[in-house]
Amino acid sequence: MADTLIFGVAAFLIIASAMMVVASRHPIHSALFLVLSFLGLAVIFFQLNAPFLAAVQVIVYAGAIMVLFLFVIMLLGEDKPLPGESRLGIQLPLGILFALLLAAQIGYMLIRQPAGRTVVARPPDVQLVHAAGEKAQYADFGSVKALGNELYTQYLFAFEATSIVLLVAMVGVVVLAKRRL
Amino acid sequence: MTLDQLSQNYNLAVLAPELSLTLFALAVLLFGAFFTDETQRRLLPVLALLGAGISAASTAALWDKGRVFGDPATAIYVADNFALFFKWIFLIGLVAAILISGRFLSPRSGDSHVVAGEYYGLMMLSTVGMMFVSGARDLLVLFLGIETLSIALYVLAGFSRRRFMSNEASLKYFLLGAFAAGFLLYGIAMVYFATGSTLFPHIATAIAQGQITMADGTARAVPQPILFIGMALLLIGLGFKAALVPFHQWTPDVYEGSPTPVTAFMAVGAKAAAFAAFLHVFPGVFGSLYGQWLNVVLVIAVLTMTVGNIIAISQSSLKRMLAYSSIAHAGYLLVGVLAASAAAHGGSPDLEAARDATGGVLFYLVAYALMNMGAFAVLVYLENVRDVQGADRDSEEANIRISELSGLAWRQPLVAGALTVFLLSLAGIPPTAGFFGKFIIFREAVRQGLIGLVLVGVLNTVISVYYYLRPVLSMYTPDEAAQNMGSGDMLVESTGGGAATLRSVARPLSLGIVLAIVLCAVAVIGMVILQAAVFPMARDAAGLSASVPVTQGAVPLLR
Amino acid sequence: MPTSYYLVISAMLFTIGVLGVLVRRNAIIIFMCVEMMLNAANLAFVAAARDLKLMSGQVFVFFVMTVAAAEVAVGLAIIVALFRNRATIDVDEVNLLKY
Amino acid sequence: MPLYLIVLFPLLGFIINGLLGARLKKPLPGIIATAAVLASFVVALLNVLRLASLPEDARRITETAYTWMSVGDFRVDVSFLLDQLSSVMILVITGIGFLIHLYSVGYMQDDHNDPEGRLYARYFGWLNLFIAFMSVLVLADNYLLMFVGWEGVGLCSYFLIGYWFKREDAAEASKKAFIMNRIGDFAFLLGMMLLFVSTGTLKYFGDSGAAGNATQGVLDVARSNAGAFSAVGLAGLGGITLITLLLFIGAAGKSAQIPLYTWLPDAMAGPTPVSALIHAATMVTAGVYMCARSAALFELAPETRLIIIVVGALTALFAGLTALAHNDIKKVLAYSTVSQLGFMFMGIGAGAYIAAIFHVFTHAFFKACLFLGAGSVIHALHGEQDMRKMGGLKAKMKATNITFMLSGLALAGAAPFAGFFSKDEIIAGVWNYSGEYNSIYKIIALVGLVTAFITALYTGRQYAQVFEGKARDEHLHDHAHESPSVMTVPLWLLAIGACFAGLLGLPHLPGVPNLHAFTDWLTPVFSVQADASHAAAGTGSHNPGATLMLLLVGAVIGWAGWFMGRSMGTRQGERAVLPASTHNLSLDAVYNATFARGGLALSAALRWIDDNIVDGIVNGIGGFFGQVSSALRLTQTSFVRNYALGMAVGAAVIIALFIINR
Amino acid sequence: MFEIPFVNHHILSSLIFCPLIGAILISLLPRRVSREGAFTVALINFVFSLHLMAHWSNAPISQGRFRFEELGQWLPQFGINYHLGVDGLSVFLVLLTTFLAPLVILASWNGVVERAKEFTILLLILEAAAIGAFMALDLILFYIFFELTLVPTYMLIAGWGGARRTQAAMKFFIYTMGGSLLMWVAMLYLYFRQSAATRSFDYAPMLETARGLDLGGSGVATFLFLAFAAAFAIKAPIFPLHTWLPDAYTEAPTAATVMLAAVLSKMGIYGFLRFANPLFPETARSLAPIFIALAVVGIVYGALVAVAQTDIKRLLAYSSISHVSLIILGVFVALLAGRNAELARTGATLQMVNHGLSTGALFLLAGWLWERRRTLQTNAFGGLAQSMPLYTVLFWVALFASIGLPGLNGFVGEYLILQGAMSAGFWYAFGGATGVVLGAIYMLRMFRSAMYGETTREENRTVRDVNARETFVMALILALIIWIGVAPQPFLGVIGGDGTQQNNIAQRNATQQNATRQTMPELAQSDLSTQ
Repeated sequence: MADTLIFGVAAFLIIASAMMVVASRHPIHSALFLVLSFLGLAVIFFQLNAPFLAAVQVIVYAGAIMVLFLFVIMLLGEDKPLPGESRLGIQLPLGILFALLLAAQIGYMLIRQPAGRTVVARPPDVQLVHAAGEKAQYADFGSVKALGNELYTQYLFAFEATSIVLLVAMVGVVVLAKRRL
Repeated sequence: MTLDQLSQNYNLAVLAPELSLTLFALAVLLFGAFFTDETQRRLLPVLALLGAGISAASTAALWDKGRVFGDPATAIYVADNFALFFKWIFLIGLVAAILISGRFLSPRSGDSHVVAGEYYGLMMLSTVGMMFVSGARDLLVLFLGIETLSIALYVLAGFSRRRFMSNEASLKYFLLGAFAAGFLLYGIAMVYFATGSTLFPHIATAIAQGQITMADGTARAVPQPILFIGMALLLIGLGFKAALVPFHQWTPDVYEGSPTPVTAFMAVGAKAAAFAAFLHVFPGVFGSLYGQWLNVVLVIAVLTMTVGNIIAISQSSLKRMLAYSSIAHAGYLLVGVLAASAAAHGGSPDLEAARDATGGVLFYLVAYALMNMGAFAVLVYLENVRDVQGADRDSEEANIRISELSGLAWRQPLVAGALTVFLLSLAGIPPTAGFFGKFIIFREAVRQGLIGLVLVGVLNTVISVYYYLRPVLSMYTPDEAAQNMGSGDMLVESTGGGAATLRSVARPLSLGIVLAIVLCAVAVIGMVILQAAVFPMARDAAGLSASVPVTQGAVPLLR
Repeated sequence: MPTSYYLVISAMLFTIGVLGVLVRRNAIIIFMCVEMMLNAANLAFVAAARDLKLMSGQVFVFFVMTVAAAEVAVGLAIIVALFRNRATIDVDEVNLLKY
Repeated sequence: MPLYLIVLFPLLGFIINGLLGARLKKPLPGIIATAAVLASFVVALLNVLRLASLPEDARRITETAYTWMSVGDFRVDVSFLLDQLSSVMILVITGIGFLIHLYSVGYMQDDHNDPEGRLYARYFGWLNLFIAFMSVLVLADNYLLMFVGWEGVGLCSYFLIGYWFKREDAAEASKKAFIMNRIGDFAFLLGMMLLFVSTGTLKYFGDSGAAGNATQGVLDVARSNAGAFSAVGLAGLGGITLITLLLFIGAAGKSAQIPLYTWLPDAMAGPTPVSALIHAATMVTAGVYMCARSAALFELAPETRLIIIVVGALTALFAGLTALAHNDIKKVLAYSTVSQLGFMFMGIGAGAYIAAIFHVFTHAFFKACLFLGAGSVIHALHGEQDMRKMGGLKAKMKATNITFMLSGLALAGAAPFAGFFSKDEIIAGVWNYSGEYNSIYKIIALVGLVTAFITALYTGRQYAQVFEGKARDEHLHDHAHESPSVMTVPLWLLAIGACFAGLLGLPHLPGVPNLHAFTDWLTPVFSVQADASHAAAGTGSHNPGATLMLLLVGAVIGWAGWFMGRSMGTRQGERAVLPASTHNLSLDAVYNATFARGGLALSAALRWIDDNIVDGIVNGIGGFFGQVSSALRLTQTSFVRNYALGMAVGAAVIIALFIINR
Repeated sequence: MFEIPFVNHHILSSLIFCPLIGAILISLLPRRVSREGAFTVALINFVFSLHLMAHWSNAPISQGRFRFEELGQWLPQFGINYHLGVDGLSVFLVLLTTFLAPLVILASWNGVVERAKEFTILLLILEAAAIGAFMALDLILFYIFFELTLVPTYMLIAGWGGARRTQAAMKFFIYTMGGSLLMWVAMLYLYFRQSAATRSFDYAPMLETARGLDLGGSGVATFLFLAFAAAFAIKAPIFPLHTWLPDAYTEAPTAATVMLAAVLSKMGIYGFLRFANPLFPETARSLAPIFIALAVVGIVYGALVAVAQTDIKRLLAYSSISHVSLIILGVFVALLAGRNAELARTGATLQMVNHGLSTGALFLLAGWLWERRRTLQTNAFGGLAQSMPLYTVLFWVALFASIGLPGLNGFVGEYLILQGAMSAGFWYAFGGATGVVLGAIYMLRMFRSAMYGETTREENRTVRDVNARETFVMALILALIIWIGVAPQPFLGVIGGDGTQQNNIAQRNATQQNATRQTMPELAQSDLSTQ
């Protein structure tokens, strides 16, 4: 019950703030609503046995990234609504229409999926398809240990590759934003 | 797991191409910080080329070894021939882009500092990202690779920071790229939810079997609707990168706005990477669902070819025209992809045909890389000419218009001749590389009975001839003023003014551009003979797949 | 809670993100909406991970966050660079390249 | 003496004159050319003598030079055949040709259209080439080779009519002549090809050869296996009728019969000796020769012959009337030629082939003589051709006057000059015709008589107008002079022919002296295939009473017409007998209005269609893509949100497709 | 002749590569000798080509009835061979090309002085490509050469053409390429109809496959045939696909026009004779009446439109349409002519050469006139015969050859074609022969207004007559014209000797096929009553 309540509140928070992000005229408001939405997500993550991710969500996303957003907004002095932001012409109805259509399509497909877990007999020749195979421990699912275990074995390469992404970002930001090179 | 095991499983030699390139990129970045401008300009390209060379050599060393990084059953990164072949293509793009970038990086008024280190470094790191895509065996790596290459390209597109167009290109590319990445990621999430894995072979197996087994021993059906959503969103995400219609609209703007060497790099490398990803995902992972996505991709292929070619007709800027042309080429490549898929997963799977077709796509990418790079190299050369003449390269009118080529052939016969070769090759006229590329792709499509698609492709080729030949016509148009100048050979300085046409030539040529143009031209024409070596390799690359396990019913090709 | 609830939330978040991209002209807000889309995907991953009892989903989210951070940095730098030149972050005013 | 020398000598003359002529001084080219033709004549004469020495049933000399074309069953050799028929023709061609060459040497000496004499050698070159082609025409042993000569003489005619190319009329006339000839050739070609399809050969006669491999020629097939032609019938037209009709159209083109005659009067724009040689004596009679050669075929096609005789009679009549309406000395002669050719075709139509050929023979003499005489007059009057400005030349140009008068009488059919016999024989042949449709033939014969009278009328008028009476243009008259002897000698020789050639073929009538050499000579050629009645018609002895009757009527008509004409000529002087509106029977105007104008209009219309519709569609397709392109590029609005919307729409559509496709 | 080991044993390759290597050499030589160099190269190639004739009778004949055959692997993985060979059908086209190439270089000596280097290089490439197309016995190889000819031609038009060259070059290229791409798809399809083990684009297996489809009554054969026909019909061209031609011929520089009209248009006809018709004999036969009808329309239409032209080159261009249509007529009546099929086929083959010579000569003459007066409008001339007597004579011969005067080459081919047509049906021959009359009309009209009449313009009075070089060029062509006209048998012998046997197989097969269905006497095949 508590679960449901938490879910309900968090979900409402996520969706409502997300809508406000889109609807707010002020960029600052949008950013703040986005933070709110991300916080809601963190709650949901927690509920979904992902405490580490929940923490990261709060610290990195809602914290660092959104602060960066706010910082840039203030830096540029664009903390007012754009003049003529609402002048979109046909784009607005079309945008709403197709966004709804997309939502409807995805929703339709989600609803069409078999509800819950259908347990089927395990055919003899079927092999385990888990990425981590037997290494995944059902018991400590969601723990930081389990995450770390996956990260540094199965996903070691990806972890290393991330360094390149970050390096690129670093260099790129310097190139683009440094006033004098 | 001990460290020994780790080092056994995770053999860094497999990553030699990526590592060497990364190391050199770091070196380039560091040198850029420490050396003087002049030294940088001379040293860095050499260093970058050296890195590319070592990377290519290590790629060659890995050829046919079929090594993987990690436990062969679950490794998320492999160095099979498919990946290695793509690495070569990326390296072609990288090398050519480095060669033609020389003048772009030369100091200009207002800049106190040369940013060559960052420029080459980003290009090399972007190439590493492409390599990740080609070697990916997991959607995660695929995603990371795409993001790596894209983020680097976002920056490169905006590298002419003073130029409005460059800013604009960068912003558009970034916003739309991130938007597309959202689709891609959501698609991956859906696929993950449906199949329980992001590892290609596992996804393929799950789809083939229609169910997945959980860790607790129970099994669950693969929810088809969610899988399909995932597939559709993946198609959108990858389609954006490959510039398929209707996800192509960023292409002309970004290509036109970016600095020309970057555009060249983007058009070759990013496109090849996108097709590597596409080949991984559609004929590969989703191969057994071929019947379901066939028609959609077919429509996209037709649209891509047609829209790209038709809009290209009315372009007046050479660069923008080449941008549309690259859209059209994506369409042709898609024909090859479809042929490959049909061969591998059609009514009667035919391994050989599938290899031929995939090899055809790879071969086409090589040809495309060469001819497109060549064309862009000439374009860069022409821009340099104008630059030398003192035109403001940051101005918004900096793009070369097709009409400005008028009479070029009589002043610069070799440059004009080279551009002619590249354009003819892009149009697919024998006996150029482009022709052989088209030949194989259409041939395989015919083999798979996709006659209608081939006819559309042929019709499009005819349309494309119009805009490819327009610059040729312009170049070979006798220009009275030019005739008075007498012969103008490529390296001879000649006088003459006039801002309207590109007349005066005061050594805008660097060794790099000459090399790029000559090598590309030789390769494009030499494909008559070279293809005897290249195509079998491409075919090997398609066939020698390291990892996808055999599942019932589907032919485990194309990874 | 059934996984599908989370998925529905995630889908809603995703489409709101899409909508935001479509109907806003402020580059930063558009970018925020893109972040929203990424977060929707993250939610789906986490939900799926729980459903499957597999850590790989969570690992994926971890990587996505990293990439998102990098992307945000570069993206904002691009916006800043643009603003310096053009003094606008209205994407409709960024319209030199067309046709 | 091999036959091909006949062709070779003038050809050689042509080559010499063509290559070196420009460097040779007057009159050397003329002399070379004349000599070449003389050599030809000698060779021809020798060969004819050789032929005559052969037994009557084997009078055929064949010589094969080389294989021209051979593909599968189709084989055509360059080979020559000299038999009685071709011997007559070749002698006329080379003989009269020689005289005209000779005459030309004098005539072209001072050419006021070409004062520097740059074209002089060219003239003789063409003339020689003409002789060569004409010889090929008559000596050919197959239709295709005949066609070579046929077109070749047309070509030379084109060159020679247009010899003074600076003159607009000459330029136009040469073009017209060639094109109208081509229309006839077109039909000839088709007929010839049908012959090959039905008989498998184009040779006239097969080789008797060694036993077993004897082959049949076209004419052999016609005689032995008439059914072979039925294979090529067309829309109710029998094969043989179709073939002969086509051949006749070909002949009509060459021999200026209705409706293809209008080129001949225009062709008078060429130098007068050319008119004499080509447009009177030889080339225009090629059609008659061809029909006579194909007699075996025509014998099988009475319908065609009916058409021929009607066309021939109409041509003869109307051309004769037109001659009355003209004042140009050469035009009158030209129409007279057309008219006489009509007579010849009447002979063909009636199956009186020998008579027709006989008329060709005599006509060659007197018409050539008339033309040359006219040329002499024109020469004397410095190019004046209008008879209304002539008159009274009798005294000044004695030789010309006499020869003109003699040959005029021959043309008029005044007994006992040559024309009388030949013309009468034709009329008799027509009258005596006893096959199908013979009532029509009787009417035709009467028409022939009327025409004969008209002939005499305009001839007499012309003579009188030119030579008698008083000079109408003193200035011209004062400067008139007799031509040099190089011109008058040929006139005399021809006039002698005009007087006495008829004696070679007197009618086979009781009481007539036994001078039938011509008919006897030719009879074997035609008698082989023709049944007795036609053979008789050919020799004119079928119905002695009627023939005699006609002979007498003809004699009367000839003389009467001559004198009436003379009185007209002297009396009227300034005026033509018939109004000028009857020129050409206005056929020229009709052609101009229909074919020429219509053709040009059609052509212009088609050009418009080609530029705007056929090509317009092609350009339209290109333009369409251009339009689409211009429209589609507008989708690149440069607005990020638009692009994003595009992607969203694409996404929605793709997902929808996946949903549907699932 | 002489002994050069490689050339003697690879004479066909030498013919292709001699001009190519020459082109490369010339690009390295200084500009001032490029014309001389190109002429030398072309001349050497011509001498090489004479080797074909000199050794014709004792040349080895392969199973496919081809001589001097060369077979090498080129792209085995695609089933593409480097397979060359000549037979009676192609040998004279090769010779025509090698013969005309040095002559057009010589003829353009003064016409193209600027950028002569590029000009001659392109001409040599064009020569090589054209020769290659005529000798290729691998379908893809043929296709490659076929397409390759477009490029130099395009650039010649673009670089040295007249005022409207842009449009002309573009239309020419796109139109032609459009057709040939369809053919290409058909080739690919045929390839995959072969059994997987022995797939090849080589002539013989493709022939077998296509025949199999065709005689098997497969409906797809019609589409395949039409795809091939599209390429060739555009190239030839056949009405109504001709509209690129007047523009291209008119706007191209003289040398390119000559090559286009004399050589390249033959590629289309050659394509029918070598590929389209033998590959699909049944389909070709059943569609022959349509093609004949189009050919007849083309003959009449081309001629009538020519009458209305005021530009000499454009007139010649339309006359070319008319003449080529006649050859097309010959190609297709050959399928219906029964026992006289060979007549039409041989005639058509010879007529290709004839048309090449006479049209080439006419375009050269027109080009020289253009060089002198910078216009080709007939009304700008008049009385040229006066100031240019020698030119007039040369013009005469070319003109009468073109309108098929017996004794000149045009007649021989025309007659054989028409005779064949007559065997197939009266109206075929009738339609074909209309060109005889119409040809005379437009040619003589043009000649009359340009050359005859009074000299009305002063500049025509002083116009220079042909010089020795021009006379020499023309004399060579005209000598050949007369030779073929007077004694065509050496040519016919080679063409008919074995050149057509290849096609005869097709004919025979088809006839057998026919014979099984309905036995009819030979004469009935030439039934005239129903056509």
